Amino acid sequence: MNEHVNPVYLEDKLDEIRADGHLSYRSKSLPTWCPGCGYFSMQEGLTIALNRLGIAKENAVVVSGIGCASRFPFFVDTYGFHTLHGRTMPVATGIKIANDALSVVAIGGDGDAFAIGGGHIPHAARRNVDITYMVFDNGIYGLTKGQTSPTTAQGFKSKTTPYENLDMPLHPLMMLLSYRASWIGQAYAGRPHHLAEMMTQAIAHKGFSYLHILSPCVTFDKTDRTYGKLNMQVHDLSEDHDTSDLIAAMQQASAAEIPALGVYYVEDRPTLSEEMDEISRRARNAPPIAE
Amino acid sequence: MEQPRVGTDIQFAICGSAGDGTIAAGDIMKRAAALMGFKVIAFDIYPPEIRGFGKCISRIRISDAQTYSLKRHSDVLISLNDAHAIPHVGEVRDFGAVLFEDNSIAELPEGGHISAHIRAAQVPYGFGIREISEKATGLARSRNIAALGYAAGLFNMPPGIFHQIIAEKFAKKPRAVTEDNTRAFDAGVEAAARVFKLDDVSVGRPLSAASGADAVMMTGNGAIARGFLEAGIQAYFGYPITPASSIMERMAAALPREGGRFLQTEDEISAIAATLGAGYAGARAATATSGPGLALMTEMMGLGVMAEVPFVVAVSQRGGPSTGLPTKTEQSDLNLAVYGGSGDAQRIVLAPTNVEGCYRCAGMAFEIAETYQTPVVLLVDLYLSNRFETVIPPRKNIFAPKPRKTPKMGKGEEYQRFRLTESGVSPRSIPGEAGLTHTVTGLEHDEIGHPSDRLHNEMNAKRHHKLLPATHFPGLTTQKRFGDSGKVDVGLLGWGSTFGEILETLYTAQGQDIRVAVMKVVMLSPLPVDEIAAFMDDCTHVLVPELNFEGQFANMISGATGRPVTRLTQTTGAPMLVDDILAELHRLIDSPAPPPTSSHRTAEGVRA
Amino acid sequence: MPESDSKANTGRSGPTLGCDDGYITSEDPRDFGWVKENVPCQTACPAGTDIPTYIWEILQGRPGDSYEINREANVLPGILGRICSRPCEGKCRHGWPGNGDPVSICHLKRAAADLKDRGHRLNESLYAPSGKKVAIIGSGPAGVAAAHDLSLMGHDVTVFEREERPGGMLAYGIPEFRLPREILHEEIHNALRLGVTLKTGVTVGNGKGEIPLASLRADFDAVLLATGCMKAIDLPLRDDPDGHAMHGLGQAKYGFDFLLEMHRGEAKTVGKRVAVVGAGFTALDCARVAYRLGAEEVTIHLRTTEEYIPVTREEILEAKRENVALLGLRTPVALKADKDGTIKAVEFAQNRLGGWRENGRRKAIPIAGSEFEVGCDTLLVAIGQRTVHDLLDEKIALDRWNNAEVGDDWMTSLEGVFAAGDYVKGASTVIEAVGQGRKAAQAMDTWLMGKPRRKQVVRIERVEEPLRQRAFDFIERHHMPTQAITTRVHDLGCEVETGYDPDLAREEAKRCYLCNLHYKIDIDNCIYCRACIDVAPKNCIKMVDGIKINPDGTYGDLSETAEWDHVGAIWIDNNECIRCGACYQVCPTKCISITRNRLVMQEV
Amino acid sequence: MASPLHHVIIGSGSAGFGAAVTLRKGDPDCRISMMTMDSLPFYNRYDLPQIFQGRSDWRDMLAVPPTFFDENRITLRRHNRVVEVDGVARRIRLAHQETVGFDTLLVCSGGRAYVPENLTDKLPLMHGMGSYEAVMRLYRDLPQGGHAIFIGGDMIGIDLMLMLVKTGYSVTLITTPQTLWPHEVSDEKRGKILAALADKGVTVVDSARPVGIDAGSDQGAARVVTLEDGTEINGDVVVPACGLVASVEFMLRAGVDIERGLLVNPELGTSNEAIWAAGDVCQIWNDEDKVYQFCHGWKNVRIMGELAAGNMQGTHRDFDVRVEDRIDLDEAGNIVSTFWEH
Repeated sequence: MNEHVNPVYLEDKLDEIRADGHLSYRSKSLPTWCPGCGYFSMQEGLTIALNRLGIAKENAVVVSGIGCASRFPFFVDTYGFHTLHGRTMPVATGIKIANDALSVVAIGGDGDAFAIGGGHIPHAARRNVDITYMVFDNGIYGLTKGQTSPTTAQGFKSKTTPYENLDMPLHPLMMLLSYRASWIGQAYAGRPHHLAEMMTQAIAHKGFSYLHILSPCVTFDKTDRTYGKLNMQVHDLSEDHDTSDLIAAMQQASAAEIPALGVYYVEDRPTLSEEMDEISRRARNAPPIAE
Repeated sequence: MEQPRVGTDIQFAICGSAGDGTIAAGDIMKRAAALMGFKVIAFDIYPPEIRGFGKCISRIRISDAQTYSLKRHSDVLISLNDAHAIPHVGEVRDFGAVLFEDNSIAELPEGGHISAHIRAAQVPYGFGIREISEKATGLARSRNIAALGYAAGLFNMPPGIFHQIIAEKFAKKPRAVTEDNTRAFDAGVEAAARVFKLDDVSVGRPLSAASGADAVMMTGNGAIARGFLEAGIQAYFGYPITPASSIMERMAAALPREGGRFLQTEDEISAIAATLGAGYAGARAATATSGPGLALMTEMMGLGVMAEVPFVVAVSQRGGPSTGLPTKTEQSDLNLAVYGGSGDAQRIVLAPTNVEGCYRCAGMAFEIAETYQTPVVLLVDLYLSNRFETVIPPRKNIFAPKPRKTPKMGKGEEYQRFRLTESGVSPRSIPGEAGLTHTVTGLEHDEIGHPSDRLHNEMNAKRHHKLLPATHFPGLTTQKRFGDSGKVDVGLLGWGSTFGEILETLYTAQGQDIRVAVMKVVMLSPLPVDEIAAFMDDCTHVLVPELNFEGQFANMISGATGRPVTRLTQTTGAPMLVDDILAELHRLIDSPAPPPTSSHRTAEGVRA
Repeated sequence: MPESDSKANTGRSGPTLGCDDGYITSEDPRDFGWVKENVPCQTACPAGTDIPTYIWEILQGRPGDSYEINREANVLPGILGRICSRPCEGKCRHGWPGNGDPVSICHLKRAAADLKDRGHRLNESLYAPSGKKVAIIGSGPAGVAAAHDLSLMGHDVTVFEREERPGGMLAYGIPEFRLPREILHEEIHNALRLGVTLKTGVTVGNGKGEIPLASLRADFDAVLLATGCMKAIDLPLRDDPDGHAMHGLGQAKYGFDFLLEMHRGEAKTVGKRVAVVGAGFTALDCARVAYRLGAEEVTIHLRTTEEYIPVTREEILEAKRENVALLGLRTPVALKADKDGTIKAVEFAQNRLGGWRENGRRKAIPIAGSEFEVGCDTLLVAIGQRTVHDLLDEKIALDRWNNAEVGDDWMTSLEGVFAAGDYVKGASTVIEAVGQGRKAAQAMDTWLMGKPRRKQVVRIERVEEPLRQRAFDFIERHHMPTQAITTRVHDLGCEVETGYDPDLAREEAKRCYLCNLHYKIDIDNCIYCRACIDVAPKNCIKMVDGIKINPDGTYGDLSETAEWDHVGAIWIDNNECIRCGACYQVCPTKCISITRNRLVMQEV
Repeated sequence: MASPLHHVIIGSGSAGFGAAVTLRKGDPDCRISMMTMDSLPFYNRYDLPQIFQGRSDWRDMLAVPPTFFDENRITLRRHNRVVEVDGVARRIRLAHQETVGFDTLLVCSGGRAYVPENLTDKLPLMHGMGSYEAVMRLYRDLPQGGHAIFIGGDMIGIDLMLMLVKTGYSVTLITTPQTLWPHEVSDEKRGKILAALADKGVTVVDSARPVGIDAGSDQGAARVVTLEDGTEINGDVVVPACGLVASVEFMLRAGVDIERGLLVNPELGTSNEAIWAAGDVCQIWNDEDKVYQFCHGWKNVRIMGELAAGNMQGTHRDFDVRVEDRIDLDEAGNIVSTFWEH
């Protein structure tokens, strides 16, 4: 309570921020998201994460599909690729395989990822491509002005569900856990500090990392996934959760309506690039196959 | 200087930033005008960002006689955001009015205020839009409605009608929203009452006896949805895409009420697949999309042609290629709609030219599809999809489905789903009809439907020939000639939304004693070639204006008739301007003989 | 006296309302600077009145508490609420370009006094007796204010007054139609109630029957000279720099003496045409008195023009409504008398406006050869007053304006002899005098006790929610209701301004921006989403990359940027901020907080 | 200099318009911006009484066609209220928060009707005559053959009164010290002129000053004016005609000398060399009588505008303040005033 009372001295604060340097990862142009949109938090988080990891701007590529979230690349000063609706994964895979030195971050909204793009995710996860996929989940189609998405809650009313959405929403964490993505975590736009930390870990991970980020759509969802509600519901994973235990992770993921924030599962296994190297090695050691 | 027409013919332009409520204000204005009994044509332009900072502009032309397009010059400009409105000051005619905020709160750079750009001949009305809203409601949110009220007050439009529309518009929101906006509106009216009116803009009484109550304000998309519903559509599958989403939203709201089925699928591919499945099972089924979605759907279009399944796909074109210009209009998906897909996959393509046409074509589409057992594409564009017009629908439903005839079989006769008949149309049965079971496939097949390449040539001929009579389908206008009869200096061939401007061009040109005729072509596949050729015989020059770069329709025409045409193409994302068509018309008249080969000009070229 | 920083105070309803008990105090120059910058009215008030807080109390329907907060800075709220020169209103944020008219701060001060309960109890927290004795010469605003504070701090105070009634200029300078005498009596009495001995009709000086200063110095531990400026400044004329011409000239008088004698009870008359020379409140009072005494044509002659004279617009308008004319750009250069030595005309020189004087007024430069005459039957000259020192038996150091010279400790060149009010500053305003009285008292206490007992700090209180609505900003300034012209005429006793009723007071109070509310963004939790900017009513929330720091350590202007990679913070420009609270409501991460930052006195 | 000079003119009356035209003639490249609170392009105020002869469409009232401004590249900015002028930074600030820089500034904001202080609170009950809209309102609110009450009767008002009586309305004039403003005449001549007005059919009330105005009842007169002596006069409209006071509020922070109006030297320059003034807003130094004096009158105002513009561009011509100031009766008994010349 008293942190509200303690005076903040602007110039000290600004020095601190400038010294820290993450501002340089931002583009010059202001994001065009609705004022209040949770995605601003992701934007802030990613710049902080890249800065913390010391990844040079030119070595980072941000790939996205179609949707509000997918406008992201325009607002960071890294390499970016705004591809087609739902086709993010294959493009990102291609870039990574072409140059292992790049840090590839794929970004999409819940529609881009789990509706039209749903078919691509399992394969990117299965192959353990060394990329990071961040899904900004606001449970709504923002860019087409407010229709339901695969993660929209049951009972939600939208322009396309005027009599309430009766479909059961997807459970991205459970899906990704069952796809065996090798790093799986969840964060929330309303917790900027934690979000930045999770992004840092996800990008640092070797292999396919999936970060699910809960975000309100301040324009088209005034009732369900609002800051007010989420602030009440979000909670942290228990300290003693074992991130190597897939079943425990699934139990945690399915424990509450809004699953806890934190790292669910971490696994160390060869990436697609490493497998390809392995195939090359075997090929070199194998005797030539007769015509 | 453009003088206002006799009677009422006023065009309002409301311009603001996304989030200013520009479109909403325009919507209330157009609905009120329609309810007053005026003919209305309206068109909104808005940016893809939801509430980013892009430009929104809503143009509403209200008149007591039917008009066919927007005017180049607006009579009134209402600025809700100067940065966006300043470029549009020029479109206001002399002694027209410019309404703007004269009490802005943000620091403006020199020249950042619209008052620096208003010509002396235009009439400025500066007032505290934000202040009116805040005083009336405590919030700035109702600026748009306050400005609307001011305009209504200035041009004495009856507030009562606006109150009614506002109440309807916000009926689903909490009561306070309606009350606030009504207060803001009245405050605007009151503010206008205190000013001295100097412009010569005046809203008279509508001439048309038709009371506003019979007239329905519809967008092209709304008309398509209404046509579908009156035709008894039973199943709809869709995937959101600008500018077709509003058809889907209408279906989502209305179809379940009619006992039909609505589903938002995960993508266009599954949307059309489900539609095809339902069509195969005998339901009247449809989907709607735009160019990018249609591109995904072509594989299923092919299957629909191959398996001779009736269903309807409405396509609202936007700027392309690829993701292109999602919120700008264009007519560049003609080739895709007519030819898209693998193999020789001819289908029926209907392109209405105004909102009334959307309503009629959509209403008849299922019957046509069922008659010829083929997919039907309804090809419109953003300009037509989103533009509002007043339509007076017939009192009794003329599109209701006729009872289906089950094929009659003789003793021991084997049912052949794809029997080669004279008309090319085979007896079609649907699951559930006894004794008529069969299999359809995407593979080439024989008359029974078994995979076989033996009859590929015959089957191709059948699938093409069965469609030709459609150009004279009873009750459907597939083409129509307007203007001077007999020989003319210039004939214009038009399709889709652009035909509105072409018709306005005709009326302007007739005032300049040039011999002109125009023909609208509604059925683009199969093409009514004979009528088109006969029309071209009468024309010294044939001019084909359309909103794509290559002149896709012109190609089709000269391809089908083997005669030269002059192309007038433009891809600015905006409708073609009557003045541009007129300019090209005059250029042609001045040039002696028809050019030996077909020339190619862009509207820009004409302007340069 | 100012509230001391102890929980005891949070108990009483009052300035801490609207926030919980959580607060801190700061002595950082940037926090003092914030209050100085952001509460312009308080900064402009010589007595440092905590204006936003007392107006907030009126809005809360607690005129009594409001009166007390006033009294902490100024023991005479009911009086100042009527006749204050209102330096605060000139600085009020509501009056800044684009914001409309200033809040009627002064009228609200009066409202607090008028509307408090009949049985209102004063709130005085007394110090233990110090055993020290203090003599104060003069019972004008400075003397009274000092006497009150000193007695509060436990000293034994005696006030010596030459006239029969206390109050100085308040009682003998300001006419009753502006300041009813029962108000004057009540508040001076309240100020002196805490055991102050008041000796009226006693003159300090060297004459016979008068008490010499030396004996006071012997009998008291400290003496305060607060005798003000009790002598009119002579009218300098072309061939007569010392203005002898005035003396012995019939129907020509100094306004100061005219009013003094009138209030001593002498019957006064004026001729048909009255000319007043001067530009201050005294000049206007003379004119308006003359009007009431039946003059038919009253004219005030100004050196500059009415835009530049140090009186409130209301006073000028009321005077005009009473048919008083103001004529500008003229300096009297000679007086014309008829044979029997009565004034018959004044000769003026035409002026042109020159540059600015340091006090923010304009210079007037006479134009050679532009003289002209204006006829009159009575001449009243009110071009200012000066101090007189003949009461002193020991010389004290004087400054170049011939006023007593005092150090930072308010002590004159004589050990233990202090001075305050007009006697130090030269003719000034009542609120200035009150302010000085208090400061001098503070200094004297420190000197008497050998150490400062209290210091000023910034108290930063948590405020739970915005206390205002945007709608308040559209309320028009409420003008002071006044008596009809007809009822004023020929009645010197009839108070012109009739005061706000409770509803009017509360409506006017709503207009106050409550500038002491500090809106700030916790940058660590800000996600730069601009939701706040989206709802801002003015250009008050800015994307910044820096801020100017003034030499004194306080903050200057924000440096704004629209380049995303330079936006170090989104920050509320408290100088643009009108405290409407819109941003607070929409912030997704709730990183906007509100505090009430006030200057308070604290025990050392 | 690289970029063309920017001349900003505040006010679009005959002084401002005359200045703009002169400036354009003198420099084909310069930028010219006119800031006005008015909603019309330039028209001559002295034509306004003709509205009562049916010349009521504002387009007929214009002195030049609107295209004139486009052709001469004069940016006419209407509904613009200047709230502050910074003479040092050479910037003006408009009510809508826009800041506009200038190289030279010409203030022609003219004057607004003066209303005696004791009637200020009655403003809502009065009809102005200062702009086209104002006179149109008067035209609208005054019933055919109705009764107009003029307070003061300055020369602008008298012009209108004569038009009213000529076109069949009845007019009452209640005199004040400002009657015949801006002329200052002997009591004897004053009497003559008032008599002449009476001959023309104006009812002249020269007894007591007006102290009140009230809205009458629906049945009776629309306005009731009360005089000091208690007499009441009924009419349909009340028009204040007590001369003009210079509109200078927005100049108070500009750091230039102001008395009643902007103080200017004979070249019409103020105490800031970048700022000039012309027309009813300025007081010009009269070196003979050693006073700053106003020079009202349509002709003077126009000449001042042109002259100031010339001087802004470097000519050094003085405005001769010894302008003829005469009001008289011709043999036909008509009032002739130098104020009306144009």
